[in-house]
Amino acid sequence: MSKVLLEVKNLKKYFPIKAGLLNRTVGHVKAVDDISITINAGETFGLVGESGSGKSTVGKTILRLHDKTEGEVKFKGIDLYGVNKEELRSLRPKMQLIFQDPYSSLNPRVRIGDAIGEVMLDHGLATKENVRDHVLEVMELCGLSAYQIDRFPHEFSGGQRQRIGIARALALNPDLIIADEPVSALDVSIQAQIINLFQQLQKKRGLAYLFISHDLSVVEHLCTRVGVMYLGSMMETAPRDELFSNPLHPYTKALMSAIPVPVPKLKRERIVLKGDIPSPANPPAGCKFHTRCPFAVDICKSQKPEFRHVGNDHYVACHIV
Amino acid sequence: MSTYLLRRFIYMVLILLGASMLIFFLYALTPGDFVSNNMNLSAERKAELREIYGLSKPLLERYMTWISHIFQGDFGYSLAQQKPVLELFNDYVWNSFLLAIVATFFTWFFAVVVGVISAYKQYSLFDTLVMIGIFAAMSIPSFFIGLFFIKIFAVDLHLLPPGGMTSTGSNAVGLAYVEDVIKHMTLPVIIMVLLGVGSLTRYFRSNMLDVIKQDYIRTARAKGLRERAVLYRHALKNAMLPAITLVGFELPGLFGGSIILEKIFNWPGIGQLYMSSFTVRDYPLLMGFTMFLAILTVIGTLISDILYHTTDPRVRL
Amino acid sequence: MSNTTSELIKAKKTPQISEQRTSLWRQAMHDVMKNKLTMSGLIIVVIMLLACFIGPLFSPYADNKINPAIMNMPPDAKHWLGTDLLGRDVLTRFLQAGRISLTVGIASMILSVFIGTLIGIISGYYRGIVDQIFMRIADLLMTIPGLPIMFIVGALLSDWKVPTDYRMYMVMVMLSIIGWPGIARMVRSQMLSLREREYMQAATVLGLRDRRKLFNHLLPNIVPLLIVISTLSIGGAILSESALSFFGLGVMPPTPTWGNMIDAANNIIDFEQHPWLWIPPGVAIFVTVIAFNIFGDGLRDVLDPKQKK
Amino acid sequence: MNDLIEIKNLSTYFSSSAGDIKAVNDVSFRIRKGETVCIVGESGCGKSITALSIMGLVEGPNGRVVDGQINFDGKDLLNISKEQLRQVRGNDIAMIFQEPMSSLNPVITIGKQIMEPLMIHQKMNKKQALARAIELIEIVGIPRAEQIANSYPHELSGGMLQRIMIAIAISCNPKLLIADEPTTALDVTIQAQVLETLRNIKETSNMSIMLITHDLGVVAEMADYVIVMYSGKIVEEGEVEEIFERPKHPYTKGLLKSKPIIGQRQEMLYSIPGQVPNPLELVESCYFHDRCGQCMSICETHQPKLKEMENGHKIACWLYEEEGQHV
Amino acid sequence: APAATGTPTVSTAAPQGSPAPADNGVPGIIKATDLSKIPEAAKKRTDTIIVGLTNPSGAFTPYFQQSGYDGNVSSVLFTPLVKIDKEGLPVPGLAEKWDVSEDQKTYTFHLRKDLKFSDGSPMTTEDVAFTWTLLHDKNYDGLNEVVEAGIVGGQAYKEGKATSIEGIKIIDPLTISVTLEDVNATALTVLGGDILSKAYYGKDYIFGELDYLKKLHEKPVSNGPYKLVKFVPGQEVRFVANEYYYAGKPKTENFIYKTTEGDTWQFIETGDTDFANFAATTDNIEKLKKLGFVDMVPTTASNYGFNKFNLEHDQLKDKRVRQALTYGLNRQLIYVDSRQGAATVANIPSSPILWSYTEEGINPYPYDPEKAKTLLNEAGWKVGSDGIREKDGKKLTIHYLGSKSKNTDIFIGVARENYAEIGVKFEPEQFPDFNTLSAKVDGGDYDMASFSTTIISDPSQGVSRFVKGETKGYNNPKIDELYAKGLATNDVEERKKIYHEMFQILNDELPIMFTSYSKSISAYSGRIAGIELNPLAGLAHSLPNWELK
Ligand SMILES: Nc1ncnc2c1ncn2[C@@H]1O[C@H](COP(=O)(O)OP(=O)(O)OP(=O)(O)O)[C@@H](O)[C@H]1O
Ligand SMILES: Nc1ncnc2c1ncn2[C@@H]1O[C@H](COP(=O)(O)OP(=O)(O)OP(=O)(O)O)[C@@H](O)[C@H]1O
Ligand SMILES: [Mg+2]
Ligand SMILES: [Mg+2]
Repeated sequence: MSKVLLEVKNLKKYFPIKAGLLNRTVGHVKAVDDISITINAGETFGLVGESGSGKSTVGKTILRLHDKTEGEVKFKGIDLYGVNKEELRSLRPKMQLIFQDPYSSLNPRVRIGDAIGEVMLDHGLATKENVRDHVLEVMELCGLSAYQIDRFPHEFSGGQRQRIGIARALALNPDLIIADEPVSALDVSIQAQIINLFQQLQKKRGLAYLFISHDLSVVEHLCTRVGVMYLGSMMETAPRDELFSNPLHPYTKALMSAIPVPVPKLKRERIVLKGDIPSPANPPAGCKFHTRCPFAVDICKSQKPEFRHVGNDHYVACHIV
Repeated sequence: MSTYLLRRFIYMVLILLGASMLIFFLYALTPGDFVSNNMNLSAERKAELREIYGLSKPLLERYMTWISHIFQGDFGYSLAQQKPVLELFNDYVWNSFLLAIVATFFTWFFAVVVGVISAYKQYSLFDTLVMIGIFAAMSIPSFFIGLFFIKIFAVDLHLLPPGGMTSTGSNAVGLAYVEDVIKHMTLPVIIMVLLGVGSLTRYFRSNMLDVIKQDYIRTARAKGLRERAVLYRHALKNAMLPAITLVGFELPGLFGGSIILEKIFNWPGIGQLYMSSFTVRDYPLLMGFTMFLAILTVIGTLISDILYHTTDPRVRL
Repeated sequence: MSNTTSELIKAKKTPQISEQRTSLWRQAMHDVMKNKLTMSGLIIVVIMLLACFIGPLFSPYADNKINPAIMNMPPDAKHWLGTDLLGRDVLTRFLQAGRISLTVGIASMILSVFIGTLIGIISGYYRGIVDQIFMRIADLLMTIPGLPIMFIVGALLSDWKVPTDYRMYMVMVMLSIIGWPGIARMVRSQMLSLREREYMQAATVLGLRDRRKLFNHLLPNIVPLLIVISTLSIGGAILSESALSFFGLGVMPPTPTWGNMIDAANNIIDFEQHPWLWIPPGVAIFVTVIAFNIFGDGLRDVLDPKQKK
Repeated sequence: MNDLIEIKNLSTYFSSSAGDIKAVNDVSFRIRKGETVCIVGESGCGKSITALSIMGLVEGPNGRVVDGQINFDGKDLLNISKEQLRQVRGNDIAMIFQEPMSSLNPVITIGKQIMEPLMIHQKMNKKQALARAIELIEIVGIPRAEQIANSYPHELSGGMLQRIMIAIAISCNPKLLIADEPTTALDVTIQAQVLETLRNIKETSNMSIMLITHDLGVVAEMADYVIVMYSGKIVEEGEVEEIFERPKHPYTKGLLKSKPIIGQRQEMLYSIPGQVPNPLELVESCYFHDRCGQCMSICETHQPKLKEMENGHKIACWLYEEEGQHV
Repeated sequence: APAATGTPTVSTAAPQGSPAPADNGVPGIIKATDLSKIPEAAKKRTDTIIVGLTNPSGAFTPYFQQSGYDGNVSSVLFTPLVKIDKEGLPVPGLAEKWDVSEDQKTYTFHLRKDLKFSDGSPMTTEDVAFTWTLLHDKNYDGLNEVVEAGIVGGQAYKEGKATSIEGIKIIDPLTISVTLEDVNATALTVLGGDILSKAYYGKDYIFGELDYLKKLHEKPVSNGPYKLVKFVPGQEVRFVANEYYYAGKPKTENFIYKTTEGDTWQFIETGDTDFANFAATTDNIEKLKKLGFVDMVPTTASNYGFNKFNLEHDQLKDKRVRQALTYGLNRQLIYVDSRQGAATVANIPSSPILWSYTEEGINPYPYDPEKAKTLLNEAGWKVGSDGIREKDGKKLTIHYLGSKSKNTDIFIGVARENYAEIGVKFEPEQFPDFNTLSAKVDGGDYDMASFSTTIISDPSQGVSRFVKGETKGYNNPKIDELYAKGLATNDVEERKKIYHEMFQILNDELPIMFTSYSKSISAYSGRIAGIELNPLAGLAHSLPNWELK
């Protein structure tokens, strides 16, 4: 089961910064700056990083919701940027996206049964006659009740809406789901429900996930491989157990130590980073992390570290490792 | 920055060029011309006059002469008024401007005050009354309310003059003159304010409603600020911001005159002149004036943009 | 034990498979009923419509029949609102006028909302050059004072031999020419913001067809805006028609409209001596515009998702 | 007694067309001097409204405090004049909100916003206030203070803004600082910074903190005392170790179990089934009963009272009713 | 009289400055009943009279005006060589007397002695010659008819072939003669117009270049009863009495034209103006009576209203159809009753106040639908199934054009009913302004259109439109002949006969439908004495004698 499903190579996405009376481009936000990811079928790749590090942009650029600036995205061997609109549309069912915000990703004026059903109709996965049955089927799979089929999104709670989003994606029988922080808007008690659902579905359907999160503990629970992003660049990737037992990059270490642990009065040795995340429009030269890195040395300020393999399928971009 | 301005300028010129064509050809399409106005003229004399006025030349040629003159700042010579168009503007526009600027000032003033209070007291009796009042003001035909006011305040009560801008034959100067003009403009200004204040109040009210729901208003209260400071220091500033851009859009209105009200109140403004020129098809004046407004509109848009980019710290360059 | 299954069990306990489709509209209507002000607006509108469309049927005075014997009579038992300078029954004319004014208001609203919406949607959805062209046209139209445009349209339609009985339609056309740019802009900006909504991105990811995106996702979301614009612009159109009458560009006499009735009384003599000529249309315009505005305002509140939980 | 503030039977309702929402339903607790009290609970359980009720900031026309007492400094905050309350706000009790980005006025400079409470409550003049504002910016750990004072909120990052909010809040040396989810909108590394700032300030000034959060990790790190709320009511409270080591209420237990912890991976996460009840459809019962694995018949018909048990641990659950009676 | 431009049939305000004495059965002056009611504002003015006038443009040089309202201003500033009395007959103005040669082609004018312009400079025949010559400039774009009078050598001058006009001869500083190509009965009044100072207006004159005059329009050097003090655009024109006026300085020191728009009730009521004209409706008269402080003089305007037929349309070529349309229309209701008597029905192209008016042998075309039906039947128009008459498969439709006014509203209201009764389909169309209407008429796209003439001071002006194809589709050699005859003599009695004959023909043939003579009522403050109204000459006629009591 190690068939490559998604292959992202050297992906870059720069957003122009417009300003002034004429909306002139005055610079670029390097939201994604040279990222490579490989996901095998049935695998879960966790992408962590702080706000603004470009996680969502990676997801959206893979799905061609934005145009890329550079790089290559191959899904099942097909270059997604090499196909035309209609071909892309026909590829879409196999790769789906689940959004962070369950409130804004559902159209408030479309009944959920219709929302789930229309995608099947548009891709010829159901006919007008049997679409309702199909919808009920996926709803059931996602833990939604049949009697809710004709309700509007506002009649659901956040957790239920996230289920609807998942059901809508599942209705297309995808191979890959890109989940963009699907649980961070939810309460703890509901988070667990959704995470469990993700796991169950993976078992049943053999799905692969690109699971985007800023919460390392969730990623540890769910993913087989993890990548850590900072300011648009990948800092470290490794298989889960490797990463959590042996984090190499100072940023990864800081992230891990910053997570508050629900054990009172536990005196941990903690790395509190100084300063703020720099703007991606104007990232520091050299290693992007050097401005906050407690271990930074001179070379970090001038030279960009290479993304190296350090054994055990563990890659890291740091001069001092 | 200078390339910005250059591009912006080019864009303005293009829009104006488009507007000039539209204006010219619209008027060219309008049935009748200055000469056809006079029934007593024989056909030959009409042809002769058309020749003198250049009305017989091909459309395109006429347009080219007209626009090239405009570029040189020459808006032409009014046929009916026998005066250069710009001179006429100078005679009339300022009167319209006076009326408009005063009315606009009061309109904004009342709109802000009433809008703020009624937003603050949303759903209160005051708010409901304001809403009804606003709609009421919005639903009266202006010519009618004009007549009504003249009848009541000028003819019956003798409180205010029935029309005009100064007392006829008056030689008043200085303060007495100002007083005279103020008296004469009171009624038209009241009506203009009445007609305009409604939509603006609604606008401010809804801006204000949005703003007072914002978190930073709660923060201001949590700091222990007085309610008045919260409203006028913290809320109003934010509520005004989107309105600031409207200022630019008011520009053409300030100089455009009000056809109906000027007519009813005998106000010596450009709107009246425009109307009377229209009926005799005094094209140089009509096109010149319309072009003048188009230029003001474009400048107004520019001002709006600049204001938008300078008043709100969030969008500053 | 996962909760998914436990919920499933609960679902099975529920007997009915599909409950009645709750309609957004029914909900909106329900909310409208509860708002007294909005409701009174609606009631007035309905009464106006009924009176004007059905009322004249009960009038004993035939359509615009002149009667030299009773010119300029004040209201009495036979003519409740008096007669005008040709001895026509003012009440009958007033109701017929309402029919025309309301029709003009509603129809020109529909027309301008239709054009404005169409152009707004096309501009906002496809953007690019189409958008540029439409918006520049709108800019231009907004740059140029409406009056010459109206004169020209009036003259052109006359040249094209549009029968004079259809002058009413001409007024509608003129009003919509003036009205659409504003509406198109509003719709366009709404479209632009809708485009960026996450659920539209979701629709793209789901690979929905363009047509479905447009008709099932975008349009329903601008409907509330359109309703508000519509009710507000009906009032505006009725007023504009009266302003057009002031310039003689309105509906042609003897066909009465509130606008031209009030305009006919636009002089001090009628004002002082024949108030029955102008009070009814004046009050009617006033009340109708208020009613439509209040109703539209209320509808906006009702349809605003922010107002709901 | 070293109680700083005592809240007794506080109830705050919102009226809606469908009926009253009991956002805060008969809640009582106290905060001692120098103590950090954490309130946890799911979204909508009434944490913020509790805080706003204390500040007198529950917004009309729908919301109102219907009952209770808030004793602070010998006064009942619910029974003093608006003007007196205003004197307390920002001076004796200060508050920080969840969204730093929207909690600061976008068109007023940072410096002015910090100066405002100083000028109102401390009667400082402009110059003094500005000097103090710059000092405060440094205290909360932001460099280039003078420059920051002249900038607008949008020019600062979320973490900095939240620290500015803290600076505003502590400007008048309040006795109580209410922090409503001060780090929820922030990244973990920034959260660590902000929490550290809070801790430092507390150590130096001995103020009490009422910290609202739904992150149990933050609670464990910051709290001396924990209050767990559910559907507008307190279901459990106690010293922080008590709550984390010996949680009693099924809901608290569930919360603690459902959060994945690094290094303690399970095959499946524990999850509390169902969802919070609709605040409009509450009936006399334990509000948690339909999500509770140990639900008894009494739970469906009667509401448990908050009862004190050993170690000052209080709990509202029928499971412990008998135990409680023994004490 | 001002060279007023064509005006639509009726305007709410009666034409400015054209009141006429009481006649025609209307009682004469109605005196004010209670002078104590004079508004305070008016009482305060002791040496100033204010009259309302629609906004003049500031072009106050006679002959160079485009707007009739400027004419009203210049008529106060300038006095013509020859004035016109109330019946349209010439009386001396600045010219003391004049002689006409045997062949009636040469006119010799004798100026009064010691005439002075307002700047004190003397006025001589040089000025007269200059004025006539100036009007022959090739670039003259004004509306005057001097050129049409046909002065010998005029055309040559205009074409640049001569440096002066042969027919104009200065005999001495007080005497000047002018010779015409043909006899022309109107020439005396046309030539006897206002005179411009050569020293002032002719200083920079070069043939073909008139632009310099434009700068002088607002600073006239004049010779009438009043001098210009100040023109405030859009507000007022102020005059002061001219001490050089030949008849002596006018009795009231100041005179002001106040700019007013249309109906001026409010200004009369508040005392802001002293004089105004209203349509002579009973409502208006009642209201004026109630005011109590105004004297009222009813007048009939010296013009006539008419409905132009499109004679190029087949159905209207038939005289019987035109007659039927006239019989079939209740003109009494439209023009008299519904206007509360503010007009009378017209049947010939001459106002009742002119010497040429007659009712002898004139068919009054009373409202008679039966007669109309008979005529239509005779003409072959038979009632079709839908009640509309048709002939050769064509329906009898009248496409009517009118300009926006209350009176057009009335017309349409009545005509629609009247014509339906006689089986004619009536399709009215209304236009926002006169210009659109006349453009439409020029285009020939109509059957019937409402107009009214400008002020007619000589009967020839009333009939000129029927001559030599001026009215498209109408050609009657008899009329052409009579017209020429009418102009070829200066004998009033003879002319009367000629015109009566013409009127009878036109009344029968109806190339246009005569509709109405409008009546107005002039109202002025009861404390002004000396007012004598002449509808043909405007206020200026008696203005020097106006006196405030
Ligand atoms: N459409 C866009 N236009 C311009 N800039 C954008 C756009 N989308 C994202 N960015 C910028 O790109 C950077 C990366 O954004 P992205 O949303 O990918 O971050 P993220 O890691 O998903 O953050 P978060 O955790 O807050 O969701 C940010 O600085 C953001 O401002
Ligand atoms: N303005 C309001 N109008 C009506 N109901 C309100 C209002 N504000 C709050 N509520 C209700 O009061 C209850 C408690 O809200 P509160 O904001 O205190 O929750 P919270 O615990 O702070 O949640 P969160 O973690 O989401 O901030 C909720 O059910 C909410 O729906
Ligand atoms: Mg993101
Ligand atoms: Mg909260």
